[in-house]
Amino acid sequence: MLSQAMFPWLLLTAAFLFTLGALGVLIRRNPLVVFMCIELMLNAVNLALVGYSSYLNSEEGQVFAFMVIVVAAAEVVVGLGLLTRVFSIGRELDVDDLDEMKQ
Amino acid sequence: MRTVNALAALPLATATPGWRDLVGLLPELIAAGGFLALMLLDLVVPPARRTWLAVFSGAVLVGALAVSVWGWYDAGSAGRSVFFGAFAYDRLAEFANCVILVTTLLTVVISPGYLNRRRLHHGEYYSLLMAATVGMMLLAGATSLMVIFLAIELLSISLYILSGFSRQEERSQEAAVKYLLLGSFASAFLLFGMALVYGETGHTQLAQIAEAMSRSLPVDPLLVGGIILMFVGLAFKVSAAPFHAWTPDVYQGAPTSVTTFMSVATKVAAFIVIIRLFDDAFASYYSRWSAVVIAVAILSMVVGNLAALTQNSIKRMLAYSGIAQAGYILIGVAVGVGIPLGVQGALYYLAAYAFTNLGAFAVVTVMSGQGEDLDSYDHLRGLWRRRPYVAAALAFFLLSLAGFPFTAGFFGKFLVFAAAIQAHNVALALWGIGTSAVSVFYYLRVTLIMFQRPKEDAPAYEWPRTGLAGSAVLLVTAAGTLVLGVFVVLVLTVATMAQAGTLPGT
Amino acid sequence: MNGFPWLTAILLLPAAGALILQVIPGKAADLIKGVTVMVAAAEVVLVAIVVHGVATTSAIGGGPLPMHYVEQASWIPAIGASYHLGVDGVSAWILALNAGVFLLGALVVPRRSTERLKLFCGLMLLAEAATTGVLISLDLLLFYVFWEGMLIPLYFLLAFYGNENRGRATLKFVIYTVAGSLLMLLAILYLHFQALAGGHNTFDLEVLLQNPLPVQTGVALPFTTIPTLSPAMFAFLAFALAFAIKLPMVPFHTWLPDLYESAPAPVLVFFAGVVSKMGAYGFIRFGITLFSGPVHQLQPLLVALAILSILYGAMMALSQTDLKRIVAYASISHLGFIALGIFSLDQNGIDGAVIQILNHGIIIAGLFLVVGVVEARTGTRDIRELGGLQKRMPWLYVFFLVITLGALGLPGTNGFVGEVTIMLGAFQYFWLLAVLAGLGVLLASWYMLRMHQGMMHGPVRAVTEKVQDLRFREGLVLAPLAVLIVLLGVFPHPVGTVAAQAVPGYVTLADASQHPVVVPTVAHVSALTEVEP
Amino acid sequence: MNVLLAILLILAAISALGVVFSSKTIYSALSLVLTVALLAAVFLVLNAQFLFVVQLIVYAGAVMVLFVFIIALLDPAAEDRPRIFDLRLILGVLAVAGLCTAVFVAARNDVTYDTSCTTQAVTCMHGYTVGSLAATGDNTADPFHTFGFPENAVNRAGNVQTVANQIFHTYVLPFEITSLLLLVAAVGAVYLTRRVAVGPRRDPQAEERWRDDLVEGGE
Amino acid sequence: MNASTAALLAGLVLLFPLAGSALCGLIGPVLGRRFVNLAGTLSIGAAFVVTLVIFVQVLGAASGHQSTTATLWNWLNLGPGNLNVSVDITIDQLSVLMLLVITGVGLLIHVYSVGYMEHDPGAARFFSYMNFFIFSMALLVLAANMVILIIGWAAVALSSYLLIGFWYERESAVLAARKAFITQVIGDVALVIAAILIFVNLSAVPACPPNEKCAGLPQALHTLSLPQIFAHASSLGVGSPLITLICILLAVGAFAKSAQFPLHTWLPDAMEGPTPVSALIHAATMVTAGVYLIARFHSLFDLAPIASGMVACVGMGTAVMAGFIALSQVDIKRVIAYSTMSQIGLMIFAVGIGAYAAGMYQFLLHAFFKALLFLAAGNVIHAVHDEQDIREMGGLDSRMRVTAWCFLVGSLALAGFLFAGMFSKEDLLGFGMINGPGSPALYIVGIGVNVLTGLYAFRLYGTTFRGEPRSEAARNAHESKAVMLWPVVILAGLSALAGWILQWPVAFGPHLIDAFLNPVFTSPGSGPIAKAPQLWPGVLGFVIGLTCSLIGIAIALRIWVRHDLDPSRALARPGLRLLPRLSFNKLYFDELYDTLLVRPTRALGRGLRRVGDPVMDSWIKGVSDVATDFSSVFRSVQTGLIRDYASYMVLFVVIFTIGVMLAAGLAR
Repeated sequence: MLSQAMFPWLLLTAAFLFTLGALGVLIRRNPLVVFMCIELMLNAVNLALVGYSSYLNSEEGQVFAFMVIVVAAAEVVVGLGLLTRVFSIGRELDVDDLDEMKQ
Repeated sequence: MRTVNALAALPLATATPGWRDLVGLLPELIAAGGFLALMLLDLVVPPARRTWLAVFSGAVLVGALAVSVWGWYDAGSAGRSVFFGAFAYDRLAEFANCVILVTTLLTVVISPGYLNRRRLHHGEYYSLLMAATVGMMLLAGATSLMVIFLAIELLSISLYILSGFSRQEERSQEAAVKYLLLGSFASAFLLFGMALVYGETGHTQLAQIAEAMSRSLPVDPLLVGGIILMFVGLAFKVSAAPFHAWTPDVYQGAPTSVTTFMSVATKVAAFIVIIRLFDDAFASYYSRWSAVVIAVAILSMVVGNLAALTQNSIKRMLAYSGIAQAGYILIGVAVGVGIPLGVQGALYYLAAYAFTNLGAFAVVTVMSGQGEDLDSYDHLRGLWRRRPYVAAALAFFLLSLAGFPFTAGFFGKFLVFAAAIQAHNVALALWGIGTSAVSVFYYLRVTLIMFQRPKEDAPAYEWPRTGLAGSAVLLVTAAGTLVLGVFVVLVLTVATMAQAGTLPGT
Repeated sequence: MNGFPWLTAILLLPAAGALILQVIPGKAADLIKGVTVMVAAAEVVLVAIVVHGVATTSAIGGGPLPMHYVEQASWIPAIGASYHLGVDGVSAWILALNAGVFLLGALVVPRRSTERLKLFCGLMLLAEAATTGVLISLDLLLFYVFWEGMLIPLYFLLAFYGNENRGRATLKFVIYTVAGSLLMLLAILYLHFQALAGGHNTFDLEVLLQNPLPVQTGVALPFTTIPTLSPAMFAFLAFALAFAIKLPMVPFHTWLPDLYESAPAPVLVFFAGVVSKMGAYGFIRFGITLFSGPVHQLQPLLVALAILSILYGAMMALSQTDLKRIVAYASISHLGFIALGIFSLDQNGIDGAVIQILNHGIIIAGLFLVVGVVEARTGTRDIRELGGLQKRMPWLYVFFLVITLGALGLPGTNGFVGEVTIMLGAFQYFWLLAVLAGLGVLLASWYMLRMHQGMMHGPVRAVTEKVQDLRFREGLVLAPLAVLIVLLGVFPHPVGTVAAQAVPGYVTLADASQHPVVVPTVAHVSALTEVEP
Repeated sequence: MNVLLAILLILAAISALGVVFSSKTIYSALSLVLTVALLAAVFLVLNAQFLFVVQLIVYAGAVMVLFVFIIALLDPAAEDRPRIFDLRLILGVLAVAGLCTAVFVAARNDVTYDTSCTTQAVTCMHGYTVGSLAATGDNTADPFHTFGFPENAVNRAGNVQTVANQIFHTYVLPFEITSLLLLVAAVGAVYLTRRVAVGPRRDPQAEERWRDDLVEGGE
Repeated sequence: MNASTAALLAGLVLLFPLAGSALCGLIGPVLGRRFVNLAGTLSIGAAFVVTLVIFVQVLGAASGHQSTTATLWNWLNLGPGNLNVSVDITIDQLSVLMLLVITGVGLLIHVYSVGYMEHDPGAARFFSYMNFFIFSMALLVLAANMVILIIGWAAVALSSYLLIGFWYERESAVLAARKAFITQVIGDVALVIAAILIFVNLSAVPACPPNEKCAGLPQALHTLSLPQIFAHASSLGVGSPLITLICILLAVGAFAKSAQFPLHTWLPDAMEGPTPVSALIHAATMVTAGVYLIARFHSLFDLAPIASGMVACVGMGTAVMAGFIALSQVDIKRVIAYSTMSQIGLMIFAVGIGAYAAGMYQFLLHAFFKALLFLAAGNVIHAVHDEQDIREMGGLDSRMRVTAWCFLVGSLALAGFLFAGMFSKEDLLGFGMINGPGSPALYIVGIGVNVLTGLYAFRLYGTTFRGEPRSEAARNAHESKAVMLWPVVILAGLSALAGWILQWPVAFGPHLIDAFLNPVFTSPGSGPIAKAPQLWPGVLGFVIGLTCSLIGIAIALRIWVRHDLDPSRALARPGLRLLPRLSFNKLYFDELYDTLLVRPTRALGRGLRRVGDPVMDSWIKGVSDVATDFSSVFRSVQTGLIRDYASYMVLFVVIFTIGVMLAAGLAR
């Protein structure tokens, strides 16, 4: 059971991790790191979910977090598969290279 | 002590789904079964007979469609909740199912020809298409945050792969990466929003969320923030500005048949869930979120239409047009609380948009030849002379997108503008009107290009033969567009009934 | 009458014709044109029956605007839109004009040189169906659908078959009209929800008229009232914009010359003859009836714009050298007369406007036919290169002379009938208007003679050296117009009587909310200064 | 417990900074592993034993290993440090600051737990809180959920059992959807990483038959 | 005469020329010249015969105003209280007199035209137009409804236009025709506005004040019928501004038609038409329609002394001005044209001072001698091979003896000595002594006009016919054919005798014409009419006028025939040096109008063409520019970079979320 005083800090941490992940997406050019940042965001969500779950004494958050982990895994599988195809060996890993289509 | 009673009941609170729950999920189950079967069939069917996969998909889809239609009557006007509030078996869901299934079916019909011309792989294509369809149908019926999230991910992941389906084309790959990264990014926002909504209301089921929300008379800022973040995630899916940036690139890069599918079906499914969430579950917070939805609607109309104005790629133009159309549909959503006409209009618009946009993209698909996709405006030059009926069909679809009478698009726009007026939000209607007037310009520009003679020096684009499948699809979509534009009462009645019994229902 | 749905018949006949055309093989040009002409002729016959019926029977319906041949059916019950058709003295002759001018347009379709003739004829027939729909709809939504739907066939006709400048001109036209009519859609919705608030879920004109908008009082000043910006005012402005663009009134006219310049002859005949009259028709049927309050408040502005159209169009026509542009600006000037008549809100004025709609349709169609013939023969539309055609084309000269005289409103031609009645109406609103309109007439004779003489008189020029006179068939097209111009000039009675049947209803509606605004006329002045005998 | 929690959270935040700001990809990955592990510990502290395990196995175990493997495969070069005046950086920092502040302030204001509001939130205009909203729910109308219990009530039957019970009963639909999801991911991964990158082999006879086929036959 | 007879006869008068016009125009070119000559002439002959029948009927009836009105058909009925016009015709003394001149002189001129147009390929067209003119003129004088009158009014303008521009390949003819037509349209518009004023103010006035005998008068039906207008007019009283305004507008119409200042410049140019046209339309009939109009509306003009005075002044002013210009013109037809203008000025003067019968008297006689002069001039022009400059003529009297004598008769009649002009002119001038504004001021000017008339008439005669031939063409001139001679002779006879016959019963004062017409002008409801001069003032006036004419003739003979008086030295003096140039250049009216009206209008048109539409169009360009600019902005942010796209999302997420949360927080 999460204490009332502690909860805002937990939520703050979750928000911090989340926005930090977003910041990473904005500034990092390596697609793998970008992807990791997105994973960080998902983890932040998990933290928030579990924190709420504990705070509310409701198990739904934990179930939800479980689903999130599964989805994250699926996304990673597909995403990394795609990234290895696109940034095949030897090519520079840079999301800014992907700008053939624009305007 | 009620809490003590509840505590005592806890270990026994094991709900088990029954047949009734499965019946509510029947079309989705059929489609999911089709997905599994297609995966297996892919291994058995000889390479030369890949078309069988399409035929099989078609059969599955028709079956699911039939069940959906049956479900429309079976669910009745009130509908019911299945899987413990996680899923809605109501007319809204069945309406969405029908639209999505028809879209998929028509996509499946034009796909073999396109895949063959472009020398694309057949195998996983249909199964992934089916998986995406399942995701969309689940999304349309979802009444739980978890199901919404999972359904979105199911359809998104399928579409990520489908976008990059053309493995030998860099554009397709680029589109897939963009869609993947940005889609995951948006999903994260959606999720964070869901976490906040869950946390502030203590529920993941929409009915309970709505109930809790209606009790929260003083405003809860975290809840509001959660709602907005959820909206951002969904706005990304319907490609509403300013969360639209991926749309033109992905639409242009993805194989055209995939674009055809995703431009329509995703939008339909996502809008259904937006309607469920915002016009129903979050209705009591209308005054909090309406400003954002209206802003997004206006931004979409403005950005979509204006950016489309100077395009020279038909696929990008249609992508921007899709952004604008999302803005128009959002008008219906934005005014939909308390004004049934809003949601009815949005639903009508969705049906109209499905036929029209599908038709427009189908033309691009059907006319895409062996070398490259039909994309540049120059490729359309002179189409009128060589393929008059195809050109007429495209012109008709474009007119419908522009909202001319005798086309479906007119009544879509009419109804959402009517709703805006009824809500005394004349400004919103005026934005819609103004941007519509602008849109006429670029839609008609395309038709004008079709009338022009091909340039002397440039090599003429080789349009393939339309083929029976292509002709059939164009005919069906054109007929649908016309019928929705004249016999309004048919679909409007359906939309009204769908709107009337929306779950979760507050 | 007796139960037969005449109006549905005249609405569907051209559309059915367009469908029939699709089963004819594309090579059979004669057959295609024949069917088109036959359908158009059948339409003329049907319309003639209807017009005769309107002229000879009394109107039914106790509403504010009694109608004939009323048909009503449910269309979109959810929002109260209905399929409600009807015709009265105002629309009857415009309907006749529509059918007649279309027949002429069908007759002059160049059979051999038109690409995809089947499509062309089909689109023409669809356009006729749409304009017919506009004229007989009594439901605002239905009206709007036809009004806007009219653009589709017209757009393709103009965009596919015009000359090399067509793209820009057509786009301009469509953008203008769409921008205007979309606002009208909002206004229609406003009316609908006003009625809904009053318990009527309807778009029906008759019901809306029986539940007039709340009267807004303006601030009265001498000569004018300062309008108040009420929702009803905005709604009227939206309607007015749509109609003013279609009419077109200066300053919303700039699409017209470009479009007329680029349009193919048969379309042009139809377009100039009928389509531009739709704006005037809309003003009469919807503008002044539904919005009597705003109309009265804005009357000074509206008549000012009408006068501006008259004079501006005339001045522009005077300074053009391209025949089509001259006629286009002349048309703007003449349409200004029609607008003036309408906005005088006087029975004579509106009667005159209705008469003039018919007359101008005949005249302008004739002018464009002549221009088309001349352009086809000489290959130029530049008045500076033409001359001496009278010597080479005496028959054309005869027809053109009559049409020219009609266009400049010579007494004894049909142009005069409308103009004098309109001036009469305008005078009763404000005397200066009639004077300025008279100036317009004066300028009209200048630019029309400049055009007529520039083409016909003077020595024979290089381009006119070898031209042939009218062929019999061309004469057959022009002759009815010339005859009508004279006939309706010396015997306008039938037109006037039918129009006068209906117009009092409109005037009553327009006056419904009139607040006493004293407009000094000469009579008043003289009454003030008159010496008691 | 709060102290432990606070330390873990601070450590997680610091290691998350490492994910974003490490110039080498592999450092980012390792920082992420650390973060994930720390979060797992947080879950444990919060009595979510099941998630603790899943987090460790799936995330730290599977996902991050995959990442590291791919990093090793692609061998990315070190990235340039982001420029300070990059608009994106400024925007991102603003977002971090703004959203964190907003969430924190809102959460702080929310958590003014007023015991007088436990039963009837509607009457409680000012003391409305997160907890109250959850706690005042009418449980009888909500048979599928459990919340608002006294401390440790969730885990009375054991956290794993409770969560499993929910997953396989109340949340069976989402759970089944995850299975579809994983299947799709598998199909996709297989398709995307398959070596052959050509379309269907060209077979003239097959194309001949194709023509006869209904789908592409005649106009 | 009952209404149906009137309708039948008037219908026939209208129908014959119309049929002739249609026959000549439509099938004439096919059937050949002989048919055209026959059809064109016989139709007018028939109309003349019918006119004679009408005349006899009117003469045979009892004295008083023999007005018969008949309705042919309904023109436009817009319901009670609105415009209701029917095609009404009226037959009374005035219209009969006009009809007689129109068909009679018309017949002669048609006969003449057979010869004149012998070699012209457009003869069929010519006769068609001429017949049409007779029809429209007849319609004009027969009209009993103001609208129908306007129709006839415009129809004559049309025929005038067509005939002036008959030789359409000559650009000067085309321009002259346009000028004539547009000037006529000014008059038309004035008439229309007058009609509207009448409609608005007179038709609605109850026909008679209460408590008076008004049973027989029609109720206010807004018919614009002339009898009704006249009946209602009297209720307004003398001198009301309304009546004045109406009369001024009517007068403007009359001025345009009758080429009075300031709308006179078209008439000299109209001489571009064939000479018979000049004779019939621009001398004898059409240009005098203005006089007819004022006479017809005398009931109104009687009530508007100011307007009448203005009309009189303008008439007299035009008479002086035209006479002055005629002094120095060198084109034979233009000299006659200016003399026409001058003479019509006198008629206008007469009707302006209320001497309607005198005005009509002048009209009648003027028709004879002016037609005569023109036809004779036509013969001359024919003889000298289409030369019109009198400086190239001279000495024609020995070569064209009959023409010369006839021309002399005409000139004398014009100058007012011995023949026709003498009686009518002195008659109307005599009225001027005691009527009209500031009488006898205008009378004194009027007798000055007599001098001028004598001067220019005999300058023309002397220069053309006397002296030595000044060109080869003049030396070889021959007399015309009989068909062109007989009408001239007949007209000469009429000019010589008509005045004497008509003047017969009483030397001065009421004579035949007066007796015939006066009932028209004294019909009930009409106000004061001009007082006729008594015997002795009449005789005195006659003598003075005659003397002045003789002075003019004498001076002219000395200058241009005997060449023993050279005015050039007198005119070389500083004060007078300008006069010849002013006269020769027609007082620069054409240049004035060109500078003041035509050029500015054209410049305005050109300016609008350059500015108007582009400015009004600029908004669409502005909007499209702005839209395109925005479009490129929206496209330029579409960089293709994933990080940018994510940035937009983050940006708006921050804005939306924080904004909404803030709002929500504040709301708590």
